[in-house]
Amino acid sequence: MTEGMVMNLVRLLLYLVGMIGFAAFNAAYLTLLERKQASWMQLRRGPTEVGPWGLLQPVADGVKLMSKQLLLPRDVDVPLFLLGPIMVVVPPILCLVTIPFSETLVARNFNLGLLMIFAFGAISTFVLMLAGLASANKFSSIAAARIVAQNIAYEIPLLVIVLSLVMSTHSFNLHTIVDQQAGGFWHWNLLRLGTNPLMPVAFLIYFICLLAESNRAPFDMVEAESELVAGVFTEYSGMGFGLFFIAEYVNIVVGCCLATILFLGGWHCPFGLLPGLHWFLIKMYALCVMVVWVRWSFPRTQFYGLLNLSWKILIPLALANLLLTAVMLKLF
Amino acid sequence: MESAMPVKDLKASFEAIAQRDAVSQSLVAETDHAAKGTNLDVTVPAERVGDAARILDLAAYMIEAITGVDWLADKQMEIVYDFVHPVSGERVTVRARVPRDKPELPSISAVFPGANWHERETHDFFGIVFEGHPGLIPLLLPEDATFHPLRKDFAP
Amino acid sequence: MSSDAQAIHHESFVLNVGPQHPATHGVLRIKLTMDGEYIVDAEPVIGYGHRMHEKMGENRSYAKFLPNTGRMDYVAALFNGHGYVGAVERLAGLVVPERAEYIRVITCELNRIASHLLWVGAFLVDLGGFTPLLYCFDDREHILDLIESVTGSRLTFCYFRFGGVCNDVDDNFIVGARDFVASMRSRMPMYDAFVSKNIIFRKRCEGIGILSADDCRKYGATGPVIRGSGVAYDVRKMEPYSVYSQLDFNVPVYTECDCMARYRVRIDEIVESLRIVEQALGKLPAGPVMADKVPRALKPPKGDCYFNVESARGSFGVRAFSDGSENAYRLKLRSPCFSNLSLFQECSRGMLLTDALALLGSLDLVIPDIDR
Amino acid sequence: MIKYFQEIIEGAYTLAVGMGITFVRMFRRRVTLDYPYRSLTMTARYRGHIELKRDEATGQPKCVVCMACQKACPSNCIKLDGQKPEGAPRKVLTSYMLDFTTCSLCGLCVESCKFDALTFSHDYNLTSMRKEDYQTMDLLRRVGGAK
Amino acid sequence: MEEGSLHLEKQVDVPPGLIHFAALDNFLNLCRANSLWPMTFGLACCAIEMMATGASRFDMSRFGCEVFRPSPRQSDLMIVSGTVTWKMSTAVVTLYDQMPEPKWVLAMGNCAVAGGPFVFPGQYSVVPGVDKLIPVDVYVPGCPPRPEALIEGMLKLEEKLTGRRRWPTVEAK
Amino acid sequence: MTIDLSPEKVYPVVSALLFAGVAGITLLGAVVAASARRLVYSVSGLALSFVGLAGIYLFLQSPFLALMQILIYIGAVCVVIMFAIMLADVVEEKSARPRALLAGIACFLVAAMLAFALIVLIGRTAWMPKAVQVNTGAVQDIGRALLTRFGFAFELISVVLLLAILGALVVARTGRGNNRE
Amino acid sequence: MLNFFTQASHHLGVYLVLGALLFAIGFFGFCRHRTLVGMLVSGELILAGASLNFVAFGRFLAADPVTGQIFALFIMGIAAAEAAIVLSIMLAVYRNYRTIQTRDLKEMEG
Repeated sequence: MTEGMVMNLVRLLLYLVGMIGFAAFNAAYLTLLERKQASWMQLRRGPTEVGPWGLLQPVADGVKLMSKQLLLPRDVDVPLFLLGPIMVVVPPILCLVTIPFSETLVARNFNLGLLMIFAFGAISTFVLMLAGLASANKFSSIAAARIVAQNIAYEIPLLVIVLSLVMSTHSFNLHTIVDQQAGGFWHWNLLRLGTNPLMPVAFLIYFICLLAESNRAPFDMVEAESELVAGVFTEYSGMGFGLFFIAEYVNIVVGCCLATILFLGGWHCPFGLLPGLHWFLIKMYALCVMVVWVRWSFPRTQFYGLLNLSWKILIPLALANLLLTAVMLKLF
Repeated sequence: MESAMPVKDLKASFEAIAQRDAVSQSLVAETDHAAKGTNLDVTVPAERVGDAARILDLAAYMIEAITGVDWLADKQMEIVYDFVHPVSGERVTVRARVPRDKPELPSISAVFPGANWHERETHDFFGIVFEGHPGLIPLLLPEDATFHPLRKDFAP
Repeated sequence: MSSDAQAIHHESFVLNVGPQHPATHGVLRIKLTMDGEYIVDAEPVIGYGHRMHEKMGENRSYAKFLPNTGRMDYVAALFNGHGYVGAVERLAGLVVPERAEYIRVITCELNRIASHLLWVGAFLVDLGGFTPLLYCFDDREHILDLIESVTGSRLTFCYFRFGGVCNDVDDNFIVGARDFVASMRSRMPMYDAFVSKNIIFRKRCEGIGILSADDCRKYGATGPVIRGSGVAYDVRKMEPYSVYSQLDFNVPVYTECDCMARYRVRIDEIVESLRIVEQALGKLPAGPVMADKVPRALKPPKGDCYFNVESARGSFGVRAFSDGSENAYRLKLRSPCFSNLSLFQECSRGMLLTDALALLGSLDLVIPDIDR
Repeated sequence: MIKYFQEIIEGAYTLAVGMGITFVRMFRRRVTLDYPYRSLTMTARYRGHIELKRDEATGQPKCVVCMACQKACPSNCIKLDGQKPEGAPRKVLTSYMLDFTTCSLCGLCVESCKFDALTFSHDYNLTSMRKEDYQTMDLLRRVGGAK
Repeated sequence: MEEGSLHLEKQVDVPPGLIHFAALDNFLNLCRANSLWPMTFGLACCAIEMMATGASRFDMSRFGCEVFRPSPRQSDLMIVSGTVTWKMSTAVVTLYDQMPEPKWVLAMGNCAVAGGPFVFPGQYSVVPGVDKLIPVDVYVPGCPPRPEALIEGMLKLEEKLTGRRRWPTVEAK
Repeated sequence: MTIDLSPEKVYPVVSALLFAGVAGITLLGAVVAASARRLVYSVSGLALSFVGLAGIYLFLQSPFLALMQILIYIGAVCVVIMFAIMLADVVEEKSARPRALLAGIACFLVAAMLAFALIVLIGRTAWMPKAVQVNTGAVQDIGRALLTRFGFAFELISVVLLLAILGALVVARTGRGNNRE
Repeated sequence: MLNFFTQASHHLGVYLVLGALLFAIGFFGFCRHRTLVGMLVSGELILAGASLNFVAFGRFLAADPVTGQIFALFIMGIAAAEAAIVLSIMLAVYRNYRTIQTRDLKEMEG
């Protein structure tokens, strides 16, 4: 056993633990953030009684969910029903592997990191659908059908936007993409109007697609409470439901990380000063706050309106953006 | 929506129904709205409620309610239909009586689809059978209910 | 392809919404037959909240039925009380002092605002927006505080008595009501910007859930539902009861027949109700709040009569039959929600599930009012 | 085409306005009443369950056992009893049981009382793990009257 | 023995050998008590007050119990808010059965406690108290109870779970 | 006996284990896909098999291909198949009749023979010597090749995809149109 | 043995055998499944076997390893197109005939 080997193993283990811990911590405390922020918007206090400022609320929720009975309803397809929550939580956590939180803090700087995130993101659609089907509940099945239509519809503009970014950055490597944005916020992709004057629009489209892909309100067809009871999750109890919950929030985190990397200059300070991990986290959590803010401000879109939004507005705009990027690249 | 047919004309139409019957059970009376809450109070034979409803439908009246009353002492049941004109606000009350041991009369749900539920409810409470009703199953009571709680001789 | 193969109908499935479902606001059950996301047939199954009000009206004295009126349409409980005492007063020929009538109007209109506010919030929850509900509840709490200071309860008021009201209002109430009118007026632009103008909300309401005026007529749908379909039917104008004939207000009417029209009618009605409250407060005469000679055991003469009021949900009517005894011989309670819901089955055919639930929400249903 | 973009921009604007409204409210004063720490004072007319009034002079309940409240109650939730001791001018209340679980808080009993002997309590936060606590509420004991 | 006390019995009946799990049990109960997710389940008048309790003025969320779950599978607490009729009773029992253990029931309002004003001799529709159908843990009387009373009911349930009350008691004013 | 745990010894074993794992997953998924009676399992097996295949592609030094495999096959193809199953509302195939069982055995035999023959063939064939590789097969190279040497095929594929989408739309649309009222 | 095991991923033959097995399993499924969807799934397996072969050849034998990958990409494109078309046909068939069982599609023959 050589020393390098041990170091490697330890490093691997640390990253694994760190990743899962990061995911779990974020999932837990984003729920608290969500509840708190929603409360503030609604002129109330939110969780305050469980721990100081309600900080122990996620702990209580988590422990409670874990200690709840796991019900297996009669008609469900047991193997798929049980696999669903596990499979849905693994891909987004794996996505975290390739995300560079700072110059040095990255588990695996993978050359095709960007692609990997989207590939893994595609798995969760499939699994959510499987879980909905396995529940043998009509509400779940309708929700599953909606998920597919929704995720396919929003994957297209998302990929097209990312494609236009890849065109202008020449790389799938997240580290490289961030490196190109060093030195002040005017170098961020968001504001690089020289390469593409539609960049802010592209960011907006990306953000909308992020909401839709992580099934957040106003696009939360997975869990359209007032229509489909709890959508795909209707039959899940205890930690089965908890894992879906975690997956949803980790998805948001991954999406926000990616937005930070692609558009907001990753770990770079907006003023071109010292870079650092905290800048990345500030930007990322600011985006998370945005996500929550949007959720509690609007009613849910109508399902067909949601598809229309994608096919009639986002996809044409994204394609126009792609075309413009190509033209700009050729010209300048 | 058409404007209201004056109460006078309506009265004439109802009197025409009344005259068609050999034994005139019909009674048409204009009433004081302030005292009775209705402008025209019409009593028709049970089998004529359909005609009455058609007259009111043609005059663009709106169905407001259908009520049953169990007159135990008279061995009769009374069915009261309330109509209101949505533009003029005039009210017409149509009454019909059926014998208590054979409470049957035609349904007006073909004329006023809204009567469907009111008739089901009246059937629930009084056991009055509306002939020609598409589905006279309990509405407010449990699906398998066989009792009629608002009959005066109801005892659970 | 052979013709008989095409004749086979598309397979549909049955979806049971309720009796406990977030969209049904209580214990309504809707048996939906669906073709994909389209509704083939939606059959409401009601009666899960049947509380025998009409039976209770027969087996107890007139006065003892009063608490029940607060529990039919509990969101706008005062209107039921108004309808019931109105019917009995008409039957017994009681004259109500003017001050009492004004107090009835003021409290009822405040109740209407509270009810519409609750509806706006609940409707938005149906559409998936939660925050407006809490803003509405915030405003609604002010009304409830006001009414509680007079009636002593927050929801199921038992305030009106035959021949008047049981408590007089005091100056605090009048000042509070004026303050509320002012503050509510200032809140309306916020609702307009936050809810009415919101593009998602508009997309979900405009052109959705069309109910023609004729449908409303044939089904007896009243209140904001028929007024959203272009018919200015309002009991307060058609058959002015209480002191409404002395007050100046408009009946908001929209001709679009969709959910948005019904929403706008209700929002405009809040504004009109504020006007009514303001006027009534200004005109509030001095004097007693109870008629002098109301016998303790009321025994109206034989006969029957009908009395209806414009409740927050439409025309609430009471047909009371008296046989000269202490108890009503028969008490028919005509609830607006009952008729409003009855048109759902026909009008939701061919709609998308989401739209049908928006339509259901826009009818403003209070289930125990339907089930009685 | 212009309409298409106009709609997008207008829609986005309304959404921005909506977000602005929620954003502003994030920093407004909370309307929450912290219930177990701070609580409302009930209004004078608040209707809790009924309570017997005490005659301040004698310390005894004012009730004269006229039974009016029992008769007026729509849901028969009041059961009271009294007896006339030797030499007393009027009946003395011996028991006053309230079945609060069927009460509808209508206030007819209080109105029916000609002797101002009944009032509403301001107990607005009753809870219990036992149903019996409210099925048989001994109002006489609550008021501290003689048994 | 009343059905309602079934749960109490279950808690008391700890085998002596397992007594050292008591600390864990206490911890679990503490967590459960602070994360009572109610089911979106309104029956009648009290449901409006339940909504008001969740709204800004009274704000149940402070105790972590504002997460109204539409599906019984994810809820811990069933707030029976309103009149239960016989027609509804099967649905209530089904919903209760669909909830995963451990679960609690809070009867809100006189109707849920004992049928309220709707029980009279000869009535044919109303269940005289939801405890006839399912075990009830906390009773909150009132018609309807004020939102404070519902919060108080939640605190009572927490008291039942953890054995102590963390909050000051409020005297009515 | 001491176990040599130097990286040079351990890495190949780990990588071989991984390889065996992904190959196993591939074959397992394929078997499930081919033999499951319920279509939902069948598609799930297919998805599993494709995950394994993506792993094999990684071993073949084609990470781009591996990710595209997941993105396209699981994210699109499997999802669409599953969607169709759901829309068509078919969860189970009809229970196998004796004849079907017989046919199944026959199928199995034929398939096994086929596999055997192919494997024998693979074993017998003398493959060409390994050529000197002109590049590493990185994404950049793929892109360059795709737009230069294989430009025509690339365009052709685009046209095929476009036609497929249009065709699918037309077919599915008429199917719907016939049946709505 | 261990040597072969550790070197397995560097042998062309191993990949070819895997491809062949995939192909055979796909073939088996194709014959056995009685529904259009089942057959489509098996067809995808056969295609997967084929593309595995392409990539393996490209990696081990070709001068330009890109070629094999591009072929696999093309197969993916074709497979996606095929899936779309087959499924839309399947849906149309299902809507008109209420079945996706191949046996029941006799009508098409005449």
